[in-house]
Amino acid sequence: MTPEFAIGLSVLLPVVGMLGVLLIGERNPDAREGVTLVTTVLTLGTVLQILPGVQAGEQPGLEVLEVLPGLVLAFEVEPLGMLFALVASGLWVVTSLYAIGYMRGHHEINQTRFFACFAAAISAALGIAYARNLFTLFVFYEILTFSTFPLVTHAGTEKAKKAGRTYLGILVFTSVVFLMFGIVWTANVAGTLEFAKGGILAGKISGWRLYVLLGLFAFGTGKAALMPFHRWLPAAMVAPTPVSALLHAVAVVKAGVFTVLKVVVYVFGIDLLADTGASQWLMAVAAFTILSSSLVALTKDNLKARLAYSTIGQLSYIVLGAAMATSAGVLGGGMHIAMHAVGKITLFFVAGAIMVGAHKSEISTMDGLGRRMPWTYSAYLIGSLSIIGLPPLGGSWSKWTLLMGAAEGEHWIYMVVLLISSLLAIGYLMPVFVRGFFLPEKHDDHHDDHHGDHHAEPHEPLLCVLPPVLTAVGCVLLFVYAENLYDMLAPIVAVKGG
Amino acid sequence: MTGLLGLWHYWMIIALMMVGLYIVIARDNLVKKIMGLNIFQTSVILFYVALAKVEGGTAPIIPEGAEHVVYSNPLPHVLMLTAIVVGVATTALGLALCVRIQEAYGSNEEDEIVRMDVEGLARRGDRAESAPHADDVPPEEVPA
Amino acid sequence: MTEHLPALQVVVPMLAAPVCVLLRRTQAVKVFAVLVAWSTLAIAGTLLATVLDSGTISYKMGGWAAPAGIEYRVTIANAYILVLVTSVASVVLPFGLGSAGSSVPQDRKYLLFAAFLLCISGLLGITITGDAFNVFVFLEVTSLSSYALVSMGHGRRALMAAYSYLILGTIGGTFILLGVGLMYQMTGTLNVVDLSERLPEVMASRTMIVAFGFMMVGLFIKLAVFPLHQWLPNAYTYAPSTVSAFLAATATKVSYYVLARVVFTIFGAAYVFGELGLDRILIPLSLAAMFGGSVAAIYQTNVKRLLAYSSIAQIGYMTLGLSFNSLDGLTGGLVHLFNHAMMKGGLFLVVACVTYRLNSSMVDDWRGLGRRMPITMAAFVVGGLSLIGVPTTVGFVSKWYLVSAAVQQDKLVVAGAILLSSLLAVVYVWKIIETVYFKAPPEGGDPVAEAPMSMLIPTWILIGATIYFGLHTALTAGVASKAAALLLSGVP
Amino acid sequence: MIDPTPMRMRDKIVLRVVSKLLIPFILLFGLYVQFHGDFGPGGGFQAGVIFAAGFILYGLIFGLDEVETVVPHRFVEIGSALGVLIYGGVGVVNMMLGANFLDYSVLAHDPAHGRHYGILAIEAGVGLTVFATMMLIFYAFADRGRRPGGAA
Repeated sequence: MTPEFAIGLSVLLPVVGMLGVLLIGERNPDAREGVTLVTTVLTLGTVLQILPGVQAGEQPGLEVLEVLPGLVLAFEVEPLGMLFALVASGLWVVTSLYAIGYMRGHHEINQTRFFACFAAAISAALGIAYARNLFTLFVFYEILTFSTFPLVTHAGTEKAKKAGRTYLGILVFTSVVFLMFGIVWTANVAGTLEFAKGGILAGKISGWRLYVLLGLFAFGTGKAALMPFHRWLPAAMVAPTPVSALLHAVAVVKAGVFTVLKVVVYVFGIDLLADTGASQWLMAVAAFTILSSSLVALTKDNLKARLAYSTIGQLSYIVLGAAMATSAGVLGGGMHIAMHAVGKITLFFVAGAIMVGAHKSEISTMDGLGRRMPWTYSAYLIGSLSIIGLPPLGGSWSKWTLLMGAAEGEHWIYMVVLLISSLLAIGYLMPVFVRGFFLPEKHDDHHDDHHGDHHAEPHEPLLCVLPPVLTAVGCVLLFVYAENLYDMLAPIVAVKGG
Repeated sequence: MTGLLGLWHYWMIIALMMVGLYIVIARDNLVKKIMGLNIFQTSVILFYVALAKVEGGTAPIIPEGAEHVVYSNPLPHVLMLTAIVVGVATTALGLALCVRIQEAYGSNEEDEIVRMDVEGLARRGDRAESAPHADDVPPEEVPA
Repeated sequence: MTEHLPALQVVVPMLAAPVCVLLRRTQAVKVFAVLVAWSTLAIAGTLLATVLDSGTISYKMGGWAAPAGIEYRVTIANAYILVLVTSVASVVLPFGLGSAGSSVPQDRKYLLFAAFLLCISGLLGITITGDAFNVFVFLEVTSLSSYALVSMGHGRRALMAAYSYLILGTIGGTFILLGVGLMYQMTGTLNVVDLSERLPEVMASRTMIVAFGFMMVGLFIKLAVFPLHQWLPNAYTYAPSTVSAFLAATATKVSYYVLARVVFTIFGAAYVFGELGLDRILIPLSLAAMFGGSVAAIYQTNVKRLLAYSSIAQIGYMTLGLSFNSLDGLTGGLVHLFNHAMMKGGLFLVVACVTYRLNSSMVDDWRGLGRRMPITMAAFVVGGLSLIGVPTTVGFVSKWYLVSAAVQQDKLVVAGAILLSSLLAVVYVWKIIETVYFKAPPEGGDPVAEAPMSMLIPTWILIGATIYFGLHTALTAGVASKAAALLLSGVP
Repeated sequence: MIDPTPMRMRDKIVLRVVSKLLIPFILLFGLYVQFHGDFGPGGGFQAGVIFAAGFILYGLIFGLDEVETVVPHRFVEIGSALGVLIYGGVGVVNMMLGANFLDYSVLAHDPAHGRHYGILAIEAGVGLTVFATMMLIFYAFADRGRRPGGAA
């Protein structure tokens, strides 16, 4: 099929799947899950159809409709978007496998709504990935926000509702007040919203306005969880683990940093930022976010909360890379999208597996669990090492490239920041593993699972173990094939200035 | 001097208008408010009539064989005829509402009515418009 | 016959009203009224089409040429409003007028329909006429019939609401009458075209400022511009829900058009904004309305009242767009006029559906409705989202124009304020959505069925429109920008 | 020695005689204003009011039932609608004849005559409506409490 067709199809397929899920509903869960899995595989397949063309350097596009003069809903796949689309759709397959095991093992309610909204979210994420202009990106960005809201408030408890308010409050506030303001402003200053190599704002805006505009975009993409607009991410952890895994480690948060990267590369243009130094302060904010969030992560006993804060820090790596406004920095950021995604989703899978298998969510109660759940814990080890950035795992490459970027821009201090944060990562990720294997098992197992039936014997249901193992393998593969990734991304900064 | 006193009829009109407006604002009795409204409208009608008047003009009917008769501008009068109709309709509707308010509340004093509504609010949270209650709806209003 | 369409546009509904009185039997009247509404829509559509390709139409009532006679004048601007009014009417009428929360006994429903048709013809008359005094007459026709319609709501509060609406409305109307009189005194004409030609000669005199002042205050009352909005919340809250839907969607919109016409074509932007500096008053007022209205809406416990306050805020957006005195600004105002009619009309119809089943519009009585009336509540969610201004809904389109207009004039603070105030909409919409979807239905409440098809279809037509016109803006934004250009050019 | 029971208006001889004397003239004057409307001051609106005044006076003196036997409630309701229809009907007829709405000149060969007929018909309609509406308002208030619904 032609890439143009594939683009449209891959955005539509999840919607079709969603409708299928809704039609089948609770009547026949097996058929419903069947539909979900088929959809995920088909979507990944269509996305892969686009890949060769993009690797060959062409940028297939698709124009949907013109909403207002100058506001066009249109898609165009460039390397960065291709990468994001691959990550989202690829991990969706794994996650839905996992979700089925998790939701059933956990006896969750409203599973139909869950899978339906999930599909909608993926469709939105793909839309963001393909966006040809800021307007399209913004449209799907908002769709993503609203389609994930029911997932966050899934439990329907008071806690979930409160979290939902925080989630929606911060994301909508930032996107409407800052991001949309920035977009309208850009439209009126640059006269266009189309992404273009080397940016569209060069020479159009200067002085304090440039700083303000950059701020509007940086803080406007609340999904990038840049402090002080990061609160929604820990709050969103009340959602079922598959949601946290795919959406709040991959789709949603990556949509945020992806937006930041796109804006920096295709709207401002790294030359403009490098020359004016308008993004210096953004680097500082990102660095601060990295360090403080890592420190907070150290204090969290709830595994998911700890992972959430680690995510915040890792996201700021990418923002930092973008803010460096150096080609290596941008590439490093781009690669980190993939590397961190695969690594972090592994960790979330593990967290969920522990919750299903042993009904434990607090790290302090997980002593000695590793010997009973060896596969799960091995996956955890690999994932965390990748996040920390040790070879032979994918994470090492992106972190290396980011360091190169810092060096290229002579931002020595930020090199230090990156290294310190790696140490902190060791600090907050390793204890789980260490406790799991080297501490004696506590038997006064106090655990806060709100599901009456907990099996005395921790077990590893297949559907909950296979996915983390797969993604762990993914981490290794990414180390081996990082070259291809780099080559694919290289063009986005190849033609500097445009 | 003449500049001001020459326009004495405007002063009259403005005075009338303010009287009407004052009654509408200051009176609690709903019927009196309507009266004030009438005075208020009348002042505007007078204004139109006044601006139609031509010095020494007659009624705008040209007798047989009379040339260049000076007559007042008929148009404003025509307009005011319409305005009067509007006034009549408004008054009728307003008084009709007064009657029904009297039946529903047993009072025509705004302050008392407001007090009753506030009590009603306190009693069952402002549901008057949706859930009819015995004391809410005059007997003949309960849908057949 | 086509050359008579401008007259028919107003005459058909006006003559239909007495026919309703003669028909008398509720069912017959209902069918008849619906047919009339649809025919007016057809007429309006044809007019818009004609105007779009062959320019302004002028129709001389009774064959008398202006200024002596009354001229009906159809431009792109008011054809657009005509289509809006008639389309809302033709959606609301089939809905079953006064079926929800009306106190009118079945055997007198025909009077309700008669009043409704008069209201329509009045609105159309205001829009289409080219004669300043005629505007006043039709304004009063509209107002009188809407007082009557409001008073037909359930419960005695409806009566007080109608009464205070009547008092304020009449004062406003009389002010307008006075303003018209002063203009006539200075120019000796009532025809809009002649006025716009002759006024510049007498602009210097202080009388014109007085005339303008009276016109503005009168129109602000009719348009419920903050702080002259006092009549609106009660009127919308206690009127029958369908009536609220219609009034909210049309009445204030027509007044907005009159305002735009007075400002841009009769007095002219140069005078109004240049010499009198209307924007210096209107921008603060609009911002106050946007924030005051939304904040007030957040604290309401009655959905209808909540929507009423949100209407005040939305009117703030429109007046803000007007006071920018720029193409994008006025386009934003005009397009929001249409969009707001769609969403607010739809939302009030949702309330009507609920009150029909549940007999209450209180927020806490709506607990758990999401499961019991899924289709209706889905409509509410969509309507709420477009009220917030989420992309792909109409709300986004109007917000886009307004913010762009603010940015173009470098009023960055105002632009930020627009976006901030639209966040308040999130708060009050979400308050209801949470109640509806996340709260358990009240115990012992008898089961509530989904609203009947006859109600769901009109509701979803309006709600669907908020999505459709959020994506295909040729009809709304396209025509609105043409209309705005025409108004700004000052050509009547 | 005064009769303690309050007297009704109809029992007051003066009122009865005077009103009986006056009402015919009032109605006559109403008709005059109606039909003299196109030669001198006057017209349907004033005529209708005057005409209605006559009946309202009658109603005030002799009671609502009396006047309702002369002018039934249903009749005024229809009349108020019919008048408007006559008015608009003339306009529509003009349209049929190819002129603009309410352009009477086409009603006869000689435009002047056309206008003459036209204005007569129009004024008739106006007179009927105004008369009927005035009576309607009078009934609406006087009837209050007797017939459900009532005003508004």
